[in-house]
Amino acid sequence: MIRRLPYVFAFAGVLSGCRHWQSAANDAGAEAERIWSLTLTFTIVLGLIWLAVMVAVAIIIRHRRRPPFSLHDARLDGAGHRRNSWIVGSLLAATVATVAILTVLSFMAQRPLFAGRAQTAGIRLIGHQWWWEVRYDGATPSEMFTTANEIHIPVGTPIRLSLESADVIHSFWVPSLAGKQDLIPGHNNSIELLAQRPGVYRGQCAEFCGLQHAHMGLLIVADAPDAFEKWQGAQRAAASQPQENDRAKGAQVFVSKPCALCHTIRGTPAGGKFGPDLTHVGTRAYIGADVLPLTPGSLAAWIADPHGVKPGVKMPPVHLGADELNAVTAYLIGLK
Amino acid sequence: MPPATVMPRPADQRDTGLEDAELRERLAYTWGRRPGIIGWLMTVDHKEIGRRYIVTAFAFLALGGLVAAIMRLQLARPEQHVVGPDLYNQIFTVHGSNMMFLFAVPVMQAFSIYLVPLMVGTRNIAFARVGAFSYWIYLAGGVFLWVSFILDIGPDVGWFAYVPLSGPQYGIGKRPDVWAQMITFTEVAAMATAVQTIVTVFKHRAPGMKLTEIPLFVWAMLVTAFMVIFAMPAVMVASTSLILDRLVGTHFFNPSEGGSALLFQHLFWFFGHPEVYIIFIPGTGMVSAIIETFSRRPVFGHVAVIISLVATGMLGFGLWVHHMFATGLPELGASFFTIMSMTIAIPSGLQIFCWLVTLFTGTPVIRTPLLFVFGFFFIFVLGGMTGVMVASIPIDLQVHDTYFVVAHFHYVLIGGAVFPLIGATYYWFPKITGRMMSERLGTWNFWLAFIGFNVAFFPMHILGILGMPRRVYTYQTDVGWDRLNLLSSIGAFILAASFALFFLNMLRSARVGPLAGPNPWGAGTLEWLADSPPGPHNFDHIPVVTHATPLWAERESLPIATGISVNRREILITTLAEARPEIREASPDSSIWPLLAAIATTIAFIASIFSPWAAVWGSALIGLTLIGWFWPKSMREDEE
Amino acid sequence: MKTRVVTDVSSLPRYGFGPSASTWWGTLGFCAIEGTGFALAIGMYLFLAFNNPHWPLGFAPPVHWPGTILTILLLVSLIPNVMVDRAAHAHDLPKVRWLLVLLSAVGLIAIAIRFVEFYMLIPRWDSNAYGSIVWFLLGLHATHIITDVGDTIVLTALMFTTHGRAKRFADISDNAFYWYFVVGAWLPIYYLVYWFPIL
Amino acid sequence: MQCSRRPVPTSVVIAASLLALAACKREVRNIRPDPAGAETPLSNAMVSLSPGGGPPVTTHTKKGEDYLKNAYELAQGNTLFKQMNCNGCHSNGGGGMGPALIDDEWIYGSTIENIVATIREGRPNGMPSFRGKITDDQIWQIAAYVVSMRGKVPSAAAPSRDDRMSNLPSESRRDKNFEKAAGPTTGLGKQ
Repeated sequence: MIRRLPYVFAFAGVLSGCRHWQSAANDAGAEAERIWSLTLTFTIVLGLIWLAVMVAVAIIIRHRRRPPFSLHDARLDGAGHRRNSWIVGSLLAATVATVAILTVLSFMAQRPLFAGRAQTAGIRLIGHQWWWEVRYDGATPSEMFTTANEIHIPVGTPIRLSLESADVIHSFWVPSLAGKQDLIPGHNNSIELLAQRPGVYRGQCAEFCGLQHAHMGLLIVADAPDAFEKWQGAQRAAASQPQENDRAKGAQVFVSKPCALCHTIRGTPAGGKFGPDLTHVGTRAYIGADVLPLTPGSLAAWIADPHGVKPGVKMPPVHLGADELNAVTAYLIGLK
Repeated sequence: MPPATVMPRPADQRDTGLEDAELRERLAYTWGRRPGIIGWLMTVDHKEIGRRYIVTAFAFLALGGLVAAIMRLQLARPEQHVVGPDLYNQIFTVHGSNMMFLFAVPVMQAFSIYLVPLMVGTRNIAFARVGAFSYWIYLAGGVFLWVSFILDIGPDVGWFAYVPLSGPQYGIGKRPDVWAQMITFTEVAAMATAVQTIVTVFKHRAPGMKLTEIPLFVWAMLVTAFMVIFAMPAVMVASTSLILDRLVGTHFFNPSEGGSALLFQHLFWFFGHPEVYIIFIPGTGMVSAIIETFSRRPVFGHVAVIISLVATGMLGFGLWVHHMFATGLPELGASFFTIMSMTIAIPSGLQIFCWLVTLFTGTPVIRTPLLFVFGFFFIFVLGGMTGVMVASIPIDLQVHDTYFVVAHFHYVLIGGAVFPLIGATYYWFPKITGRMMSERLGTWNFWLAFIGFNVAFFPMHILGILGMPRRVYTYQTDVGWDRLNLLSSIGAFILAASFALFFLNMLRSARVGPLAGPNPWGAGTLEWLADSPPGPHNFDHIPVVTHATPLWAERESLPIATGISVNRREILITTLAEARPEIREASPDSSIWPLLAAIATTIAFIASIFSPWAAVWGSALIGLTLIGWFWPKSMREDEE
Repeated sequence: MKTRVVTDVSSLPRYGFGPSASTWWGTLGFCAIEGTGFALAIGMYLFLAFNNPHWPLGFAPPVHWPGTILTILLLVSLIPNVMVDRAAHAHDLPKVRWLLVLLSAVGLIAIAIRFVEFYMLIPRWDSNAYGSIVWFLLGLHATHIITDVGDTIVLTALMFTTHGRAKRFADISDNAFYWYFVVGAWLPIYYLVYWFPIL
Repeated sequence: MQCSRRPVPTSVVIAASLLALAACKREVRNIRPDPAGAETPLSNAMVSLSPGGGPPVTTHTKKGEDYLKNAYELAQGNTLFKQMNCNGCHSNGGGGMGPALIDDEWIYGSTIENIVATIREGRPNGMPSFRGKITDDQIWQIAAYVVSMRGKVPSAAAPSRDDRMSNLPSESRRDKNFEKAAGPTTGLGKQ
């Protein structure tokens, strides 16, 4: 099948490296698959043209003559003018034809892209300086919830994300699912994702947005429809009250320290709006916009000194004692 | 000082009836300049200013290459700490801005300043003092950017400085202002040079040189000059309104007060895309000149190449939105720009076919310049192919702002402009310095550059497909980019070695290279009629032109025009179409005023990023120096 | 290389008017640059006008009479401009002198009216996008009036000195040519700033 | 390219001087603050308690000067001023529930050190204490921004206009006597 051919093609040998969950070639989304096959068609057609030009140059090099020079051996007679005109004319016609064909192919592939723009968006994605805020809409306010840096979508059904920016221009791009769209302040864009296979797909901000543009990753987790419903249900619930005493102490530290001024944990007095929503942070695979995997050790390191990993991040280093740090870490890890 | 043997001169000595030796001596005195540092600062000779431009542009190329090497060091392995994010952002912005504004466009215009007057058969460029002013402003702009970078106020918002990141709220401190004002400097210099080139080609051609007999390199520089005139005001308006937004609180790009962030992108890319053609088209002109000489026959389809140059120039203005496909534009607009972006490949294709047929039907002789032209074919055509790919919206949505695009534009800019530029330096070095460059070092230079370039930049295509975005100061280990980035960094250092070899070859050959006569390559265009290096007056007699390659057409004896003054600086003004002589116009003498005006302009520009009132007293200061410049210094200048 | 004389140019004049003089082409080049700048500024105005639901943003359209007076003055000033051009071609020094004085005076009045325009503008440059682009257009044109009037004044002074002969007449003709551009560039801006919001 | 013997040493001299410039960094960005940074001690008495007490005594610190000249810290202070709801009571500096910050009436001292003490400890009649609620560096940033609201910082470092609607000119366009022009706005400051 034409789609399997690419893996044998020139890229295969070089596409090593451990995991390609952020690659346009790993086309798991409907849009990404369309674009990938178009890319391959263009590559083959244009590659052949390039090869033809290289063959022509090779013939010229082989067919050359030794020096010496002199003014007298320059030929002005323009012999073979008609034949040359024919050659150039036909090559030009071939170029025009190729360009026309490729343009038509490009138009056919772009039709679905502009088709669904008018539909309402199921998810609101807001770009901040260096993390992603994700708001799931729902019929009633109780069904709406906010999370960050990880978006779960059901496999098989198209989901439209509305793209807004809270500060500078960012660009939402998950190559395995679809092309990129910019998040521009004062301009509402949207994008449609349709995952064909369950899996975890990584994306990254693709428009330069300042100091930590390099660490502004996000994950799209495509779940089976029932798994998605279960996840959504869990996310809608408020944070569970901590039972163990060290987690309770952690909850108390979280509220009394500067954490509460920027972060929200639904069900607790912490209601800050400027940092990511941590109500179910325990369910996320990564923290710091896909900088560190969620393990107690990396979470504690992140809280103690976020600038060590992501210098310039807006989260200040909070001065906590050792026991307070362990308590808060235990509390946050437990927020499933 | 006047030559000892000169007899007392009558008021208006003509060149008829003077033997060659005395004629040459008097012309050299009339067109020469005072020796010493003051004379060096006052010169308006297009050759001295052209040489200064070239040396300064190559210096900025070296600096830009240095910071590029630091970028590749930082990206060689994941999560490195060679430079922090803040310094890396400054480095990639300065690398981009330096290469686009301080190296690529100026070095092409430098070759134009040096060569166009020689190739159209005149004694100096039009508005020679404006040329001196343009060089000083260019130098001031370059030093301003690099000193700011060293003072840690280098721009850190990318060479395109999108709002709102470069805007008043998120562009912290004076860094984006440094970028915006550096643009003002370099654009003033580029537009002044463009007007000079156009007037020189339109009005100062040697008698008889019809429009179709103008050499292809000069046509390329003419089309480039027109593109500069119509493209650069767009970035001037964009950078001026950005400075106004940041300094006096206007709201051009403030979405909450009626402005729009996309307005800046439209303004910038309306200049941005013609800018890359301003860099590429001179490259094609250089390729035409080299192919013509080394395949021992005029380029096939001279007029066809001219038409395709003009077509590329005009189409270049119609496709800027392909830089903005990901900003969510309406379908009709985006589709129009896909068509335009695809069609611009056709004129470039035509040029390449004409060159191939020229080489095929000629008898090509491989020398270093032609080696670089073959490198140009290999690399530029590949870049052109990826260009057609990014012209299609769906593909562009995947590869926009990724390393695929980084690979594309390095292939078309280094392949399309820098390889021909190095070839052209080997080709015209004997004319500029009188000495040949070493062919052995040249061959080494080529192969190191060719291999280094491809090893450095081809893997970036694959990195782009693997999802690596542009302008990231580091990347994680679990996305599989580390092997290709390491390979790319190794290639970058081989490329750096080739450039070091290139500079070494130039510096060494300038002193010890074998002497080259007026026409070492047996070429056909007029610049090879003058000596190497040409005297201050270029030609003893102004030639009369009958063919596109006059030296090949008029082998026995060259037709010349006489009756031009010897003790006054006179330029022959000819009509636009058939170049019939009309007027013997005066050419400006050496003057210190361009330097003074440039100093005043520099003070005004730099001060006006700190206070808006600086623009007011600054322009008063500039006005004073311009009056001093304009006021006639002697009765002779009134040309009664 | 042997040479053969084909033409003799010693009988050609030393300076010329209009397209046969380099300075005319230089002025045309700078008019093209500034013309593109004006066109882009007008493009910005239209982009912002259609980017906002209602235009002008939160302000009443500006009162038009200062602009109208300036337009009339500039159009009237074209007459002495044509006369000075013809006088320059005819090398008629006394006529050129008083016409240049008249043109300098008209220029200074135009600058004064421009400041009245700025004074009468209700929106400031930093009130919103509408105020910004109106001030930007008027400011851009103001710099062109000021530079050309400055050039005319310097030329007037020059013509009253011993340098006022021969080639300087060609410079007057080029300056007149540039004044056509300054007046021509004002008309679309006048329509946009004063009449576009109303129509 | 006539590169005679002489220019080689001058280009070396130029390069050396350019590198020497590297020493004086201007817009230093402290993007790697000290994680263990505890509170910097401040020794400035507030109001001297004797009758008819004079103005609050203050001691100038190097940290205060650095913050007032650093564009990055002022920009962070600008963002925090809105995020920590300072504009809830002080609005954009004109005052509301809280006293005006752009006039020249300061009960507890108008230097950056006094403002840091005020933010840390809080003041009677409603000024909450932020000690422990935001980190100490953030307190210094907000205090530096408050000083810039009266135009008392170099205009090159002061924040320029925000991408929001605002009635006052940006801090970078307020010169030294802006506070005189602002004058006694609400009189509330007099309590």
